[in-house]
Amino acid sequence: MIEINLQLLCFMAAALLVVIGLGGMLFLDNIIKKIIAFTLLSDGVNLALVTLGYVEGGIVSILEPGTSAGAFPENAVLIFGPGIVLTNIVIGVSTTAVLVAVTMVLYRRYGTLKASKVLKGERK
Amino acid sequence: MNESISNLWSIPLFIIIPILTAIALNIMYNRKKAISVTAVASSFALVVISALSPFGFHWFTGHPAVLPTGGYTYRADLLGWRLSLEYYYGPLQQIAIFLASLLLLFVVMISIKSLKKNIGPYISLLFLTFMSSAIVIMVNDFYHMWIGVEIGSLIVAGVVLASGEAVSQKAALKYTFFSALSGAGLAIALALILGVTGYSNISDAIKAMPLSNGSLASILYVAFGFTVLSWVYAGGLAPIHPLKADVYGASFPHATVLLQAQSKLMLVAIGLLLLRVFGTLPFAKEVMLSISVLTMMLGVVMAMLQTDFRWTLAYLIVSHSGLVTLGISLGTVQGIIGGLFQAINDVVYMSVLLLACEGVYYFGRGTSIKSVSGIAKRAPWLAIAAILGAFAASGVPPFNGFQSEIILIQASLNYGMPELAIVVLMVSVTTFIALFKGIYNIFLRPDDALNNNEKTGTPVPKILYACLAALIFITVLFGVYPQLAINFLTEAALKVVYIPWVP
Amino acid sequence: MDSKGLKGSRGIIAVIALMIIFVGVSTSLLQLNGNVARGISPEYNELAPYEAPNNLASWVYDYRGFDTLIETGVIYVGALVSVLAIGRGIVRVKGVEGDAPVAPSSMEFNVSTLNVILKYFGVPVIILLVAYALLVLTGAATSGGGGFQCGVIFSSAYLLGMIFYGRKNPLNLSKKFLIAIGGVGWSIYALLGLPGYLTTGYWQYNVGADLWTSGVIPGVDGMAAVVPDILRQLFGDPFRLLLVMSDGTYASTAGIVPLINIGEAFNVIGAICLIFLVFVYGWNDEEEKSR
Amino acid sequence: MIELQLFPALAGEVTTIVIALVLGILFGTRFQGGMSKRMVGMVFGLSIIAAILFEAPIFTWSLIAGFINEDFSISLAFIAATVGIFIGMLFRGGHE
Repeated sequence: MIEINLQLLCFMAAALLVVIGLGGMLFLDNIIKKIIAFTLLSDGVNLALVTLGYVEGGIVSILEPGTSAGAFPENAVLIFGPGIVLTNIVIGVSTTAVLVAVTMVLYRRYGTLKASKVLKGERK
Repeated sequence: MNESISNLWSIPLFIIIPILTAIALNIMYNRKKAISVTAVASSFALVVISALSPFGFHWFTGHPAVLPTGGYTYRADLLGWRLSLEYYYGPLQQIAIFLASLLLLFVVMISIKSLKKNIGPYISLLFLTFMSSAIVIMVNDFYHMWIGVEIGSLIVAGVVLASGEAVSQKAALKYTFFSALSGAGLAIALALILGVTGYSNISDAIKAMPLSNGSLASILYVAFGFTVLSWVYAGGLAPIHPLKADVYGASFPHATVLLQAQSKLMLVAIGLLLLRVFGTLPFAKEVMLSISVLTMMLGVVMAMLQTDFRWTLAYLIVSHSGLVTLGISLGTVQGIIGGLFQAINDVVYMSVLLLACEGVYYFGRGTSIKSVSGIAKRAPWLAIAAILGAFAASGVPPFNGFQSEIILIQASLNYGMPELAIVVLMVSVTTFIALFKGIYNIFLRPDDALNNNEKTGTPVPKILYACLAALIFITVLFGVYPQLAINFLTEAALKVVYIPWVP
Repeated sequence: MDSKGLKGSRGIIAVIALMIIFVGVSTSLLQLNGNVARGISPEYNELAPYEAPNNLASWVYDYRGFDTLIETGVIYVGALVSVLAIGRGIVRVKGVEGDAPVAPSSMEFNVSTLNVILKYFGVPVIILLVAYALLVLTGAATSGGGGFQCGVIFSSAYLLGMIFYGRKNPLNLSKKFLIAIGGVGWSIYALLGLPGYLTTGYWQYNVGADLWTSGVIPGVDGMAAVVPDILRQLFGDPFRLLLVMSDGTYASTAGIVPLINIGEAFNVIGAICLIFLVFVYGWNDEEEKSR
Repeated sequence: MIELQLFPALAGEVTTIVIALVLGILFGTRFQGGMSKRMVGMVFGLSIIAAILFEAPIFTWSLIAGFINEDFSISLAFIAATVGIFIGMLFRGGHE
């Protein structure tokens, strides 16, 4: 029997977000909705990465006055997850900016946000 | 071997010089003289550095490796867990980066000559394209490779967008959407591998991978799937080949030279990673092989159907990516050598064809076989270059394409799959047909409009001919003395097959 | 592919494919639950008392500082490319006619409808937000802050000014200034690697903290070069803090980490404010020239 | 802690305040439009309240860094940034 704990719940939520985002990106027609779905996907990945650093009964990886420096390495959260999340946030921001910029230009050209029409080049 | 154990001086310069140049060019914006001096000087410096540099490792930020027994070491040849990011510059990296920087130099010179004002941001993107390919080919770290692939795809979108035409904006939109998707997939793969092993350095992760643990194998399968997704994306392989072909076709032909070089290097880097990390999984090689075969077939068929020479070349580049991945996914030493050699040759002869296409573009009537014809009369050298490039691409003996395809055919026969050899042959024959359909119509077919004596477009710059001559020289050189390149590639192939934890 | 397109066989295939992906991702994450390998992470925590108290800042800007350099590049490239899409730096081949470029267009926030109280409080809020951004920047090494966060807070202050006051934004940043500050920020970050490269040979070696040649950590084999004292003092001493822990007191220093953060902050301010500015007001080369 | 409180033990406690001031001046010169004295006073008052809420950074022990005791400390970097912005606005002076 699988024990229900915080890490498990977070992992499940992450998987759900990833799949919702993936489905939205592939099957929604409105480009802006696709972009929103991408942010969901990216947040799902972020949640999975953060949860990766989870340590049972752990502490945040900032030294506090008066605590023990010797016990810190074992207690602090794993550092890869939170570090990589920073990168993923930045990548998400930049990709979203580029997508929105191209969408704006294409909207001015064709006057529609429907991916099926924009990519075929039909006018409204 | 003059390989330094650690701390090679040249590696940071391959990344830092393009970054600083790109920043400077972006700020200069429309000061053409300053831009051309800076850009040519720094790309020339990159060529020189890559030619002169010895081989070795560089540990960025200078943190050592942790020995399993405790204590720290700076020796890369000892078993230890790296605290810092590791880059490796070896024979494969040297030949790849040398070629990429040479192409960067050519492309920068051509684009300065042929483009109108405000070229700063565009040329800075070209430098960043080089940077991303250098990152991906040198890095030995999952985390950093992911960043390299991501920044690379954003840069590609920028290079495509720079022409400001509707077709390139659409291509960029589609490409960026898929880059978002595959980037997220690669991040999930990274998360899974980090969860299983706890190391982001590829060598360390392979050492720490608990292969005997059956329950973790399924995690590796999912990670493999997502990594293959990003491989397919980075190289424009089979299911999404129209996407990458659109990108190649919609950018300026001279920019496509760099884009295809970047994408070939990504293919090689991620392909070798797949072999090193997941090569022992059952079905891994079969999945990779079937993707390559599908890519080759679909690519050449689509190339035959195109009426625009740019798009013919775009689909041919995609289908020849299949040749590269075929060699890599065979997983034998001979196959990997063939794949890597094919990647290098491909970059060179496709550059010849693309630059010839660029020359046609300057006549101002597009590159469609319906709208332009009779170029051979006005620019005979261009026609000769295109024909020589076409011979190289379709594997005719004195050129380099022949040498790598023969290795690939032998490798697939030795592997026990003669079907693959037939596919390779079919690809080269169809390439010939597709290319000569375009070349005949554009260069050789008599031109009706010539009588009107219309003067559109711009004269083909002399520097383009110089670059074409240099590239054709390389194709012949590698065609006559293939050992020049193969000696460089053998070591990389041996390491991947026999000692996968060494970069 | 409208929502209609999801009906029928195509929709069933799509749903099945998504289900397979969900099962794959969730089962593999489920197996990781509780068995995440610690790997190299504790080693980084081991070194925490010698560097910045915020170990994540040390990880992001020192141990894996070069990854973050490229990551900073991602946001720079994001701004460069999205502004290029709008119109800055679109190139044409001489003598070749292409598609007509999209006409630059400019929007404006409807500022007349905002009520007086909001307008009156706008300037103080923007000043306080900028000050907060600077506080977050200076707290990079000691608390959960840093250059990226500073840049984002700053640019939200800028966006607030744009929404409240339109073109009469009290925080008046020109496009040229933003492009310059973005580039300067990224090059500060890139060039901070130079002192370490020239003295020890490793790019971005943290010359201020100098963990490995100063004898702070015993048992290192192979590092020959020694960072000159003057360099160590220049980069290290201004950021030295006394870490009073229950098992000892460490005079630690973050070295170049806070300086890198300033570069990162400049870069992010330049990039994100430029994105806001160009998305709202468009890019017009003629207009830029006349300034 | 008392002996640490009079003088900053190490320079790191002061540097943050200096950086905040300098960057505040840099960005202050980018502000346009004048401000009344009442407004300046109000912003300054608000910044003091905010500084009390943010507290001094951890591992700073001296009065100069804003550390008064374990329960009550002020973030002088925040106040320095606000002051810096005001100074920068003075430099900008008559423009617009």
